[in-house]
Amino acid sequence: MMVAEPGLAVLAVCLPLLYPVMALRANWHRAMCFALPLLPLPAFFLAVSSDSGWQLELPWLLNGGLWAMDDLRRLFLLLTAVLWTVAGVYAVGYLALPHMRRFCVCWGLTLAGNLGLTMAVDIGSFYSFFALMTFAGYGLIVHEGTKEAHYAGRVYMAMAVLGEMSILAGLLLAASAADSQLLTDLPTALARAPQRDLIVALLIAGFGVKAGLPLLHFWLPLAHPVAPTPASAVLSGAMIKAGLLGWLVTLPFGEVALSGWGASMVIAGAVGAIGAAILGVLQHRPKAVLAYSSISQMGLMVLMLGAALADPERAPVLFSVIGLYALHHGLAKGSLFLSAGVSLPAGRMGQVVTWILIALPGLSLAGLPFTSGALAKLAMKAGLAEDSLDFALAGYLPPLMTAGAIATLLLVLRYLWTLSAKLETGHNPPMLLAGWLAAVTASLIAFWWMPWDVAGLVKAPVWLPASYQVWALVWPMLISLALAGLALLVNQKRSSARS
Amino acid sequence: MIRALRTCFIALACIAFSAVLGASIWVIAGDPGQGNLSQLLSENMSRSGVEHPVTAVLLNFRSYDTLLEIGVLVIAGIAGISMSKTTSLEDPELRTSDPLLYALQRWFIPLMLVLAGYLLWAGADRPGGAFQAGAVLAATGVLMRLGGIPMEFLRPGLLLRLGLALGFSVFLLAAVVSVIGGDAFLAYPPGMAKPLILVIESVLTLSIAMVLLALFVSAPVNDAEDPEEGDPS
Amino acid sequence: MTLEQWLPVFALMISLAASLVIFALPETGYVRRTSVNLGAAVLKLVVVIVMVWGVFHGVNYGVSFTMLPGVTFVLRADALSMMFAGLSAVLWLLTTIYAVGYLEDSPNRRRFFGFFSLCVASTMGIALAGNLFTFFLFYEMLTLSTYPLVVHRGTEKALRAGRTYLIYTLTGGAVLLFAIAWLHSLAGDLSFRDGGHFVDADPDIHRSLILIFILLVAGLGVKAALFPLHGWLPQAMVAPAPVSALLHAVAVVKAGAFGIVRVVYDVYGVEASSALGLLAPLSWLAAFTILYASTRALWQVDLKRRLAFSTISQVSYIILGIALAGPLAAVGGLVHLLHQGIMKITLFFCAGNYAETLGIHRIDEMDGAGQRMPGTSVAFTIGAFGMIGAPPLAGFITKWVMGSGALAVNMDWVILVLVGSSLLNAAYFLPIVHRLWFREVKGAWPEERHWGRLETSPWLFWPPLLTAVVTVVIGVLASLPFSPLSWAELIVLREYAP
Amino acid sequence: MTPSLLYAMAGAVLCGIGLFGLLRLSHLLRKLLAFNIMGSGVFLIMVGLPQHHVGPDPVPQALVLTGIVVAIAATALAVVLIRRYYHQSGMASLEGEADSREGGPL
Amino acid sequence: MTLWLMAGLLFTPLAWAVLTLLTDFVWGRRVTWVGILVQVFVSLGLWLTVAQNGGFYYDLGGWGAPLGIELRVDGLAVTFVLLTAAVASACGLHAGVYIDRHKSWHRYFWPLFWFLWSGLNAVWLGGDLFNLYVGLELISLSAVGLVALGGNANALRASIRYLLAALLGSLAYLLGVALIYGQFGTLSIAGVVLWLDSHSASAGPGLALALMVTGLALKTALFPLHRWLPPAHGIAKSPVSALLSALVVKASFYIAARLWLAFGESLGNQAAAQAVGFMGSAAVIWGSWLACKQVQLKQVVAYSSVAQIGYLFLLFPLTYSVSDSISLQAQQGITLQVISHALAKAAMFLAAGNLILSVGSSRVDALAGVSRFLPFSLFSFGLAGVSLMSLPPSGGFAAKWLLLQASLGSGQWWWALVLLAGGLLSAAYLFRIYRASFAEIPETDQFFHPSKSLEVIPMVLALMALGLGFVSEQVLSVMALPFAEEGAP
Repeated sequence: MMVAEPGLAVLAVCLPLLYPVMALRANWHRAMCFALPLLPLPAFFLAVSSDSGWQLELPWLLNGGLWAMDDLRRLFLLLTAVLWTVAGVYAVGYLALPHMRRFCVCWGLTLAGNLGLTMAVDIGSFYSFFALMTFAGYGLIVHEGTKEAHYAGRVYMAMAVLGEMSILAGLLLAASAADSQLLTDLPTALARAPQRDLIVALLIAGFGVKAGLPLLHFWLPLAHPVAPTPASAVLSGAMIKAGLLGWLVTLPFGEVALSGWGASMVIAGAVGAIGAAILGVLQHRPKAVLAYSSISQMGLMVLMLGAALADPERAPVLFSVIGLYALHHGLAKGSLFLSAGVSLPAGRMGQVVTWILIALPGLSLAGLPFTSGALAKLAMKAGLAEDSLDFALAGYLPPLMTAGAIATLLLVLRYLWTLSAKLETGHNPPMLLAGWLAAVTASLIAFWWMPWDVAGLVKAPVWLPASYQVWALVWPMLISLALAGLALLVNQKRSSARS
Repeated sequence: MIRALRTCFIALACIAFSAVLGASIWVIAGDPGQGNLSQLLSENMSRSGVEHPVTAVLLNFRSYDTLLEIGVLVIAGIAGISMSKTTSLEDPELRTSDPLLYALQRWFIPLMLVLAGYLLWAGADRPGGAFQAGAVLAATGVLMRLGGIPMEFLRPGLLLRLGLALGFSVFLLAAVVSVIGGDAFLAYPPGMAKPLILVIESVLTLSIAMVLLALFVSAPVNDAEDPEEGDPS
Repeated sequence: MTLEQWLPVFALMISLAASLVIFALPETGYVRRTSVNLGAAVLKLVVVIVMVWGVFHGVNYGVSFTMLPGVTFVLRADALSMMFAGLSAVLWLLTTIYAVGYLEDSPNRRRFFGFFSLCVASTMGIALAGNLFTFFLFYEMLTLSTYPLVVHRGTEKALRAGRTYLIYTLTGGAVLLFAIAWLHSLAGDLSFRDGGHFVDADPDIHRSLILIFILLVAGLGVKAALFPLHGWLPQAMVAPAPVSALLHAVAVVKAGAFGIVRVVYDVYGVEASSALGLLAPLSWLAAFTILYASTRALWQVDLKRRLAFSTISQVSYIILGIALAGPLAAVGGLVHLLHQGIMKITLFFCAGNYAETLGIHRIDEMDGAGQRMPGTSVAFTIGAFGMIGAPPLAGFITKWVMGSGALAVNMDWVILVLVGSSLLNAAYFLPIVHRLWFREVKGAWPEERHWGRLETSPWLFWPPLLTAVVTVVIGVLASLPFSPLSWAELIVLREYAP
Repeated sequence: MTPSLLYAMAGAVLCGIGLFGLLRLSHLLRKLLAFNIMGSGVFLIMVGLPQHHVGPDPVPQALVLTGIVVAIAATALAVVLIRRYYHQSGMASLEGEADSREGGPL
Repeated sequence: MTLWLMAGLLFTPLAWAVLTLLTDFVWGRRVTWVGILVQVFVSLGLWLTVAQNGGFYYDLGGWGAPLGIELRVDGLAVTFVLLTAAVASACGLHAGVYIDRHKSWHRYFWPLFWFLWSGLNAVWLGGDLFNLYVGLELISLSAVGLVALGGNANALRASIRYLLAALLGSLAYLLGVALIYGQFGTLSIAGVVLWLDSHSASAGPGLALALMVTGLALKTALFPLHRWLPPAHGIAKSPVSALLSALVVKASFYIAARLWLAFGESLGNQAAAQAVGFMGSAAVIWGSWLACKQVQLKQVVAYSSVAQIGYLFLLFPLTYSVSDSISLQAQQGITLQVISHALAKAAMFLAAGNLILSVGSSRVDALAGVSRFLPFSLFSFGLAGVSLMSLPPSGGFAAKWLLLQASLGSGQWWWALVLLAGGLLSAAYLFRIYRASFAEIPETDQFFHPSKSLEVIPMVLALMALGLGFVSEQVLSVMALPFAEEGAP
């Protein structure tokens, strides 16, 4: 199947890229809407079927194009493809008529950018797809056209352009240091580059805007509530991961021990995880809560990234853990976001099932045993085990992880609480329901058959955690449940006092 | 006040001018350059066909100057005539009915005509020639004009213009004749210089008189004119 | 006269003859005039392509005859001249098509198209000039033939703009003439030579060489709209759209930049000019112009004035690239000569379309234009993103190559300038794109005309789309053999290894 | 100090006087007379100087004769012009009109 | 062959003057056409013969130099004869159609026209000082006659002022001639040059040269002495003002240039040369400044003449005590300037006449809408303007280039600044006119359209002025020809 991959790759990128041509005919807008879920399918087959390792040489593209696939990129490609397919199905049911064609055009271009950057190895095409995704994403955010949407869009665009420019500067400096146009050469060259710290700072800041580092995250809580539900699902699930991928492919892991940068990234991750949780709990709109939950989860991943930066030997192991965690978070967060748009069925029994299906991805996020969350948490715990890491803040990692777990569950409970206030009973359009259910099944069931590997961190069979691990997963949940109950009591007292 | 200032300023400038002129004349007088033209002239006098050196220079050696000079005169005449625009010459207030002037005229006019003829003839070897004769002739014309004697030929018509052009064209023809013979412009054929100069002199006298008289007569009377370009009047 | 000598003269004569024929045709001869126009444009394009192919294979075209004692009139086609000639030939064809549609039923079209082809003839002359004297000859002809186009409308504003335009360009021309005459009396008749003439100039004329360089750059800087001399460009925007498209975005402005490139490369030579310490101040001036013009563009309300200020800043990219004295930066500068031309002409075409079809001149009237004219707005968006330097469009290629070129000669501050200017570009282009697509129409369009199926007349609709597609193609396929990038590399290769 | 040199010096003085009259006087006829005085001054110098050097020399005399004829022609034309100008505009000098504010004789 | 040509050149204009004197205007025009043909043919023939075998001396009346009058026929003189043939024939043809044939006094136009032409030829070829004086008088009087031809008060006033200025100039020149004759005893320029080479000159002839140059400057209307030109050239009929501005003014400058090139080295001094140069520069600035302020179209063009004449007098400083190559460059520059200015100025005056005829008023701001309805005559005015502004590729530019080279080469860089400033200032007042004509005020075409032949003549002249830029190499090559036979002293 070697020949097919490059062709499939070009098809995967070109299909969504040429999709906007359909917008030329006014009366094709219904067809455009139904085509949405089909766009990511070639990418999905590419991710699932091909064994990573193929390369596609495009000498005429920009400064000499090169597309390739390795295990890490395959994970991200898989995540992107699955999430966009599911969101596409959901969007078919969700979309209303006004500006339909404009939304579809922006959806197609963003998808093309997202898919392209997972495969691009040369700087030119990587940066092109990244910019395409950023600028087209703007169209998804301001789709509703309300004043708040335009404000969010303006903030998003301002920060995105700043991020783009710092990436451009970073890549320029790195490319001239490496004297080559390929991303693979960058890490080795960066290790020895004279302006290494400047380049690393620029790249971290540039991709940080997309990944929601603290102090660079302002656009996230503004953009998610205003964006249409499928858009915010995709935004939070796949597009934020692009920033993460950007770090992974450019920063010098495994070449030199950047202890300073590693420490700062760990601190940033911690601040992100806990700070976002505190802010998230105070939010009233369910999607805002989820936005903060995404920032806090990204905080955890930044934590792992910092560790990988500080300790070169552990980098390859941590890469696979980060990839696994990103996959798990993407799918869970996607289904949570899609559930925000669901309305409760009439029957009592239906409502209970719906609530369970809404809650499960949230709990999986918090690390409920037998779910992908548990596996991800265990892999992270094993990856960041204290004895295996030798850098300054290694000691603080386990307590940070537990605090992160508690924060996650608190945010999930807050989300459920705000959602219960907002959800009303009604008929769900069939495609919307199908999309949501597909997302939930992907997160809970299909996850186990996806091609990730935990490199021996968690003993087989991976879906059955050992007894001592169960307790390690459950006690942080119990603490957060207690805290939630306490908050519930205080709230009832205050409401009874007031009424 | 300014006028007085300007006056003495101009006066000073003119005095300085003439002083400098005098000084330079004094300096030039001091060291004579040797260019002895007169001696060269006397050698060639024999071939000039005229005894009197001035007439020789005028009508032979530098005859081109004289030709152009007659041209200048004709131009002045033409420009004068173009001004006149009068049809009737008989301007009443110019004519006098004074019997004494009328009687005096009867004596003077023939005398002046004879004098003009003598001057013309004397030019060959004594000071005289076409210009002096023409001037005297013109004077007689003016006298006759003031005396009221009608002179038809002065009306700005073909006759007047013929008169003006006569002298000049004869001189021009004489100049061209030699070219046909292969010699330079204005070179008289050998031996023919004397008669040719005589013919030219006499015809010139007539023309000069005609020009001066026309200039005197054509002083404007009425004010017909054409508008300046562009203004709609 | 062999073919090598005959072709450049023919290329020049085509548009000259076209202008004379157009002047001869009566005002009402529309069809004949349009056919003459288009025929001449196509013929010129063919000739230019043949010459490009010839120059690529090493044929050197050239003709010269002595006009004045001691001065020769030289036409020579080398790689650099073919780039500029190619650009002007291609864009002339498109702009003629556009202009025919734009001036549908306005008066004075004979005068317009006559002087229009005269302008292109002088641009072609500037491209093919073989020495400074011939260059100056066509440089001044360009000034003369653009004045009637700037004052074409005949309104009071147009006449005042024309006056300012003249004051700037004629003074610049006088300064340039003085410099050329002084250089000529100093070093005789200098024909353009790869690597320049003053590599080993003896030290005692250094001072006057520096002075002459400053005067040359000042004279050329007027047309290249360098910082203190840029005042005329925004005012010249009162001209009709095809004029501001081809002339003020491409031909006239590029003539100045092209002149500076010729002076630095083919008269002084890069080593000599950097040895004389001339290039550093030039690069600072260019950088300052880039940032200054972009900031000025921020608060321009009129669309074409904002595009004008953007032109001023973009042209200084070329000069910055040249002044960095590195081969890679030079490639960046030269390739921007083409990229900026194509992108800017797209924007001006779209501005013209909006003005002609919907009667929009100010930016705040552009809300919701995307709905009404999607084709033009897509072209505008591509052009805008190209200007910002968003990959994979042409603008990014320039910024990327120039950035790495600047780093190669370790001039790191250039990255700051590039990033800063991209930010400013984004700041004044993205709001327009936002208004186009994501805002609702405020009331009906002021001066709406219905054209049936297409959003505007076909003459006006296709040129911007075509140039937008070209922007994308020369961006994405930048490494093809005949693409602008590889042609710029060819020029710099021949320049640095004469 | 031969008498001819005296003529030449007198000619120089006449030139000065004529120039003064031409520049200063405003009436046109007076200007014309001043012009004639200056002309005769020039003719005096033209004859006087060569005579001082080599005695009576016919060439300058012929030149003077031609000069006189030219002077007559010019004067006659000027008189006709002045008379016609006087007849039409009623003014006998050039200063009367608006553009005379630039002043000066010419 | 040359004898026939020389005789033809001298004879035809005088003969035609007399012939046209006898006819009325209409017949005069037909006779003039024949005359123009002959004269152009003769001038061209003469130019070609000199181009082939160099210049020569031509003794009039068969007598040698000091006694008789000799004509110096060299490259420069013949070029100017050809120029006169071109411009005068154009003005003659234009006048034939332009001047109203019904007025009886217009019949005298042709004789004056031919006398002017013969005077010009006499001056170009003159080698004898007194002969030049008579030629000058011929030109002045016929020019005054032509200016006064209209006969209204303003025309008379201008012609009187012109006559007085011309006479004063001639008298000053005659005074100079008298002093030179007193000093050297010969009247031919070649003779005086021969004498000066062998002996050192005293102060006296220095004043003579100064007087002659001042007189000629007055007749050429150099800056401080220019006030008579604008009224005369402004009020006269367009073909007449074209002749005056293009040729008459150049004749006196030509004599001054000849004298300066012959005697300048020995009699003149640096201070005088620089003074004349500064007066020229002042003329350029002052003339252009006033031209910008004029309301009447023809006054603008007249003051532009005052300015352009300023350039010519840059010859004096640029040829005084400079190396031969630079002096030759300066002479070539000035020759081109004279030729291109003559052609361009004649074209501009004729075109201005046409514009005034069709617009109906001679004011500049009445030209609104001309560019739309009268494109052809405005275009010829524009092309002439290009040459006046000395923008490439016109002849004016070639002249300015040579003058720039000469001034920079001889180290007198300040003249270069004057040249550049002059170019800009001329652009200022010319574009003021174009600006007026581009205004789009009158929608309808209420202009009078004169006959086509009127508009073709200025266009031809303007194109010749433009084309001069390309052929200046060949034109100048005639000038530098060796002088065939040395004239007698």
